[in-house]
Amino acid sequence: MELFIQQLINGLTVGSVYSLVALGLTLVYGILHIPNFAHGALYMMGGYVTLTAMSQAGLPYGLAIVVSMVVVGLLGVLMERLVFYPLRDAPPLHDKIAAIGILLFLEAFAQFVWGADYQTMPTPYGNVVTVFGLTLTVQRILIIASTVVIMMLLYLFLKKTFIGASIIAMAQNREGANLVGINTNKVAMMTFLLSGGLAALAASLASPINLVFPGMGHLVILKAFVIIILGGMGSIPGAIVGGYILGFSESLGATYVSNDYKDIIAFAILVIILTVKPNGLFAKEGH
Amino acid sequence: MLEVTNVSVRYGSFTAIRDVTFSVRSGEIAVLLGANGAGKSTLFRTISGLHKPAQGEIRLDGERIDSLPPDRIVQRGVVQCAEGRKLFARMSVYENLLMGAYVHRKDKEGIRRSIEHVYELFPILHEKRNETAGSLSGGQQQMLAIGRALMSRPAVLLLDEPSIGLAPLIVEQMFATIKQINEEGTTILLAEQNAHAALSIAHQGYVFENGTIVASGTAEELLANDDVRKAYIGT
Amino acid sequence: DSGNNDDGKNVVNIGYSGPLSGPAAYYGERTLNGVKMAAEEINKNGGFEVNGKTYQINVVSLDDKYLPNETAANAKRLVQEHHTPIIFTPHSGGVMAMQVFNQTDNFIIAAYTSEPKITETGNKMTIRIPPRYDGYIPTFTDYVMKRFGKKLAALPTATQYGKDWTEQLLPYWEKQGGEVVYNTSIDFTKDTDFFTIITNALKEKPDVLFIGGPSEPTAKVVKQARELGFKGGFIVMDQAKLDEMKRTIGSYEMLEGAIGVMPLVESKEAGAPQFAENYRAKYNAEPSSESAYNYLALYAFVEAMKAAGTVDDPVAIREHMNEGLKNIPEDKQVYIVPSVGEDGGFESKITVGAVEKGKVVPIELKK
Amino acid sequence: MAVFEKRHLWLAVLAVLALALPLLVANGYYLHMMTMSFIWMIAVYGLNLFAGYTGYLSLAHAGFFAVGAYTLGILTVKVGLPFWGAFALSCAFTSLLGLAIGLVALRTKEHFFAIYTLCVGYIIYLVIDKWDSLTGGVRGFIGIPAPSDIGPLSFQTPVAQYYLVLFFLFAVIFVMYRLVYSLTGRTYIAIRNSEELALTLGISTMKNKLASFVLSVFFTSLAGALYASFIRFLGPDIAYVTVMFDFLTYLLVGGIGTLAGPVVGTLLITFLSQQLQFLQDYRMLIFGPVLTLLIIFYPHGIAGGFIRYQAKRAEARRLEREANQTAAELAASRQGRDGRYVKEG
Amino acid sequence: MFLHVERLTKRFGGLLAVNDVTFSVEQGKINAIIGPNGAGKSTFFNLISGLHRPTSGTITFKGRDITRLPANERAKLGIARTFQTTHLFEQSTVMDNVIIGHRLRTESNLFDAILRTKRHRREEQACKEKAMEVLDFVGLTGVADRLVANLSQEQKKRVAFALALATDPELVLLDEPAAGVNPDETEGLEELIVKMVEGGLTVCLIEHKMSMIMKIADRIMVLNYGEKIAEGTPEEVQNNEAVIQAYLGGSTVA
Ligand SMILES: Nc1ncnc2c1ncn2[C@@H]1O[C@H](COP(=O)(O)OP(=O)(O)OP(=O)(O)O)[C@@H](O)[C@H]1O
Ligand SMILES: Nc1ncnc2c1ncn2[C@@H]1O[C@H](COP(=O)(O)OP(=O)(O)OP(=O)(O)O)[C@@H](O)[C@H]1O
Ligand SMILES: [Mg+2]
Ligand SMILES: [Mg+2]
Repeated sequence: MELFIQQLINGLTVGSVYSLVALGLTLVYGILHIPNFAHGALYMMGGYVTLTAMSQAGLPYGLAIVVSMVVVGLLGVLMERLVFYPLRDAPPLHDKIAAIGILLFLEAFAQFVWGADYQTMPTPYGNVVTVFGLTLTVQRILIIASTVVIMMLLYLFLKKTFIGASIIAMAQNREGANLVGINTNKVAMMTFLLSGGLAALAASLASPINLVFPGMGHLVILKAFVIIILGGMGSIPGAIVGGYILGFSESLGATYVSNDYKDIIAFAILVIILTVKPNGLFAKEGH
Repeated sequence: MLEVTNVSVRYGSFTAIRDVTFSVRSGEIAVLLGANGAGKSTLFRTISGLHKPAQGEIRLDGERIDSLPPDRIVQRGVVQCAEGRKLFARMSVYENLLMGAYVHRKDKEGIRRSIEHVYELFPILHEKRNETAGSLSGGQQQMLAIGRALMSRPAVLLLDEPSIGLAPLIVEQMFATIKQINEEGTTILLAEQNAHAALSIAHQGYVFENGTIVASGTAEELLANDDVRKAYIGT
Repeated sequence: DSGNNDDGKNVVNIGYSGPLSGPAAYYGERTLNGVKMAAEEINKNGGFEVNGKTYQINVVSLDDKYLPNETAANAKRLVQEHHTPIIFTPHSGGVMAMQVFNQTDNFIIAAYTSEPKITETGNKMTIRIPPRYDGYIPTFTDYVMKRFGKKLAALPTATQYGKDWTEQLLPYWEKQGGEVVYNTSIDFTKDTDFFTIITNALKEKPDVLFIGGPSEPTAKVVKQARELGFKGGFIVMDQAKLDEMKRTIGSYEMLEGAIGVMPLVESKEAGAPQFAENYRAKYNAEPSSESAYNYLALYAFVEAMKAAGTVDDPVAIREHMNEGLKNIPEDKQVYIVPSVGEDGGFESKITVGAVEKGKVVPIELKK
Repeated sequence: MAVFEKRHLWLAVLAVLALALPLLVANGYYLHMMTMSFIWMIAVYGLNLFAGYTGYLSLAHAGFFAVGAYTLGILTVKVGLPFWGAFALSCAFTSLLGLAIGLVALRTKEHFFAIYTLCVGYIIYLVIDKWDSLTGGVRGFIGIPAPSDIGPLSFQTPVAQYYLVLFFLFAVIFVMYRLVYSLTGRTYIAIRNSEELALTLGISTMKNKLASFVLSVFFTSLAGALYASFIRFLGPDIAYVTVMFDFLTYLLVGGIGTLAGPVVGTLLITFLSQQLQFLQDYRMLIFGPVLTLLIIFYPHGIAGGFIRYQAKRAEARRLEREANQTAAELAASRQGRDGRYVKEG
Repeated sequence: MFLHVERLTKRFGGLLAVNDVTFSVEQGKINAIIGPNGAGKSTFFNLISGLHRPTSGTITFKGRDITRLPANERAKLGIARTFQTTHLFEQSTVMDNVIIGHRLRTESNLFDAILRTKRHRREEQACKEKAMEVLDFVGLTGVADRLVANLSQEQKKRVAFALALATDPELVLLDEPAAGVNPDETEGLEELIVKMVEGGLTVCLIEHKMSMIMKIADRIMVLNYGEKIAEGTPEEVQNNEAVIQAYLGGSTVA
């Protein structure tokens, strides 16, 4: 039982990171219909910027994360302006390939600037806490707590503010949004800003328990795609729930099924779900 | 109020609108008649800023609006109810209307009143307010599109073929509604194929063919014109 | 080309194909750095002399993204366009793809991989550079078993290297009366967090963890194991280096009881300190054994060319490898490699170290 | 018709060039590159048939490529079948697998199909990676034989292998050509354009999609089997998404849904990436943006762009002709229609 | 009986889009369906053509129960349709569009295509001939090799007719063929529909243009809120109080 709960908490930790990454991905997908394969690269950039802000500018961890969210958010905006905006009328496949181009570039860029090797991100929250026989570090509690807070804020923003609603409106009809006076360019940029910021946050929170390196985006990006499909593409609650489902299925699958095949478990779950419900778990009924 | 001067619009090398000049006076209903592909929608999209004209000027109350982005044009009070409706398919009817008031988003009380007004005009929307827009039938969607356009309390309302695919009873109501909206103070530019009904509520009319205006006049003049009757009214 | 270059000097091209972009680039770069550093040193000292002609070395490196088919294409290109008698590559897939044609196309594969299969296929023109890891196993086992106990949990990296290690270590461990309580691999390219796996391993109450992979993530495994309350020792497979792991987690404190290869920086070999210093100066990074072994290998090849009296007859060069190894100048001997074995593998003298009371101490090798 | 013949002439020139290449360049590197490119091309044709002509983007094709390759390896090395028997069986097996997966996967549409197949591809990768005893896992699979002789034909030399691969490439192009201009091909294109409409026109969309998918998988597995017998070493990475992305890049840069696209795109990209080798570690710094820019500025790919350009010119000529005609007609009918409308003013 | 639906019902969530409708289509006649927006007319077509599965009720065509048959099978039995929003293969030429219309009458498969068998060549020829025939019928031979995307709205409507006719149907369902078409052109479409019936086809027509309906329809069914509220000749329907209430409105129609 203790093991089970410990693994639940482990799943909660990774699930939080997955959810954050998937949220950014699903936002961009939902609004601009771009499956942004470069999202993992934004995650990676988030790790490096935080690290650099700490080591070069000497900023404290928390502040470095904020800086990183802004920088990577702006990087996302730049991406939207330079690549996805010109491609807005192109068939969907083009976005994917263009995104792959960006991904290759950003990884090479990180390698060029920061080198190819692993780097360590220090955290002030390294202490271990043990409650009821469960082991946690403060960093892990921080990951879980800040994810929950960010998700609630995001939900309130989208549901309760007009600006947030404009994001949802644009997701459904870009021209219609234009016609009611929404500046769709601004919304698109804002979406990428949010998406980049969330990726940077996820990376900055997760890096102290892993490492920072040019390929670190690969750790999360495929899983994030699985999650947003699981949750229905473009669905925000879906991304959150999907993230945690994947986190739990990994930790419990590794414990009770097989560690070697735990990744297959996650993908197989998805394939089974899509086989039964071809439009995803949270798909809204079409018209 | 709305002046279009020497406007041409191109799609690539194809000129959809050639050197068009006309105006809509404040408080009036002007109607654009024209066959399919004449360029009515193109003109509307250009006025709304969704296309940039290749040449010419568009002015609202004397100020140029042809270089403004679409959202700024809506803020100025030129609102379009477009062909194809462009609704937010997975939002409810109510939310669609709410989004229509985007430019007045600070004015909570105003929004409430506007919504009530729209429900009065189209009771069916009230009945379906919690359904998603995508599940409405063609005609209901058209009403919602007009309702949504009204939510931004336009000074000039552009209606692109509002009667398309509507039942006769509804068409009649629709024109009555348009007239009512106009009488409440909104200037209206209407694109229609249903010339008879359109001219019967309009003040001024323009006949569009192949991207240019080939005739214009008051509604009575156009109704009295045999060729116009023959081509667009069919009796 | 091997021949004259612009200023009339003779040049030997040495080929390299490895992952220089993508997730494995850090590894590719380290191996390439060693080769390049040796070449530059040789060139700076005026090149080397064969049959009265003085040659400079030119390293031609190509990226293969870790893909065997790219390695094969690169090799074809290196041989065709640059007439390289020797091609370095740091992954077994690339080696195997080249072995299909290296004997007909006539070039030596300088393979930085400890995969035994590459030398078992009987390819006469392949040199395996790194030491065989099976030499470590008795010493490692003996040390941790005595110090911590008989229960072992194996958490190696999910690569061929990790698998090979595991397959050698576990039977030996059991033969020595030990018990393997948990065995799974960690995939550093797919796992974001190792808590789950380590939790599962620790619930079996092991005395020793067998870990390994690139130093940095391996260090993270150590750290998380300690966070989860593990008090025992570690067998660290030779890919990870104790000193690099220490850099990642800050001190040797958590590594107490870990046994692994002697860090290069602690090595007492003649060439090691100078190499480390030069490497730091040149690449602004800590040296690793990947760099050092490839560095040493190029010296050995150059000496073999001298001994063979040719720079463009790979067969002759291969035949003189033993002489080449013997003739490496003493100050370049980062490691001691007395000879090439029957199978074409370097027979290195290995050194082992363990962390005791916050310091790495050398451990006597068990025969 | 003249255009038709001109196209045939071009094809003939290219075919002769391909046939003569080993005689023209003695460079083993170029021969190797070309052989590899041809193998990719065959795989990309497979992708093109389904994504370009039938309208469904499958991201599992790298997986099928790997299944084709590994099956050949397992059948020759572990089972000990003769090469060509194993070759045929590996394509057949992969196609059957494609059939099974297609039956389920094709219930999904658009992005869901893409991601579904992405997951299928990833599962294939994981299985290859983890199923050590069968595939050699991360160690890779070695010892695959070169194609065995067929009568007097021997495939031991690189030149012979080049011709072998070229033969299969020609065969695939021939089949594609026949297909695209046939009723069956039109049916696929109809499904791509609107599945609902195709259905109400009495076309069994599921059956057609499935046939197209299986053939597409067959092409890709053929490429995989050729790869295995050419490189003769297999690692799980050939099933990985990066290979899939490469296929897509070739297809898109060349022109999706065009017959020439796979050839043009594959040649261009493989050679471009080889030419950028001098940049070493930083070549992706250039290659990435070049790829993105190509996509932005040549959205239809090289071949697609060219076809469009030709179509546009033809349309412009037609419009010009019509304009001249109607101008004449108008002039003739003007007199009778004066005063039809009230004049402006 | 030609086409007969018995107590047909379609429910979308809580909404009864088609509610317990029983209706027969008379062979060789123009059968019109009218009704307010959202009455369920298009849904009714979707049920007959097989794009939607009915919640309950049966559909019989030429004496055969087709309720569970998929759309493509129904097309083979001779049911063709057009869509309310013109639905064509926009990026293909008119000719290519129409050729596909006859595909269901051909047998050749992948292997025939690759081997270019006799059957394939014969069928290809047959499809082309059929295409020319129907293009001639709808009067579009002149634009056969133009892209559909470049056509006018009215021409597209005609292509949609041609496409439906190319399937060799016995029953053609037309969903608002004259929407967005000006009066002049509407007359042309009317003539075409009449010509189709004269050629032996049966037509089922949804339209809001009352002048057209009253002129050409033989029989009319009126739907309201998914229910059949009236059925009869144009005169009967025009004077039906319920229909006027629900749909036609007071004044005369344009
Ligand atoms: N996006 C586009 N690209 C190219 N040509 C276009 C585009 N949109 C419209 N056109 C062309 O411009 C011309 C005018 O079209 P427009 O839609 O403005 O006509 P309309 O009068 O609104 O017709 P309808 O009654 O069918 O709505 C037509 O010939 C049409 O084919
Ligand atoms: N796929 C669907 N899901 C949910 N509701 C639907 C769906 N399709 C239609 N409806 C609903 O069914 C009812 C009937 O719609 P239908 O499209 O059949 O009307 P119609 O008579 O064709 O109207 P119109 O003349 O406006 O086209 C409408 O209320 C519509 O909202
Ligand atoms: Mg229009
Ligand atoms: Mg309808």
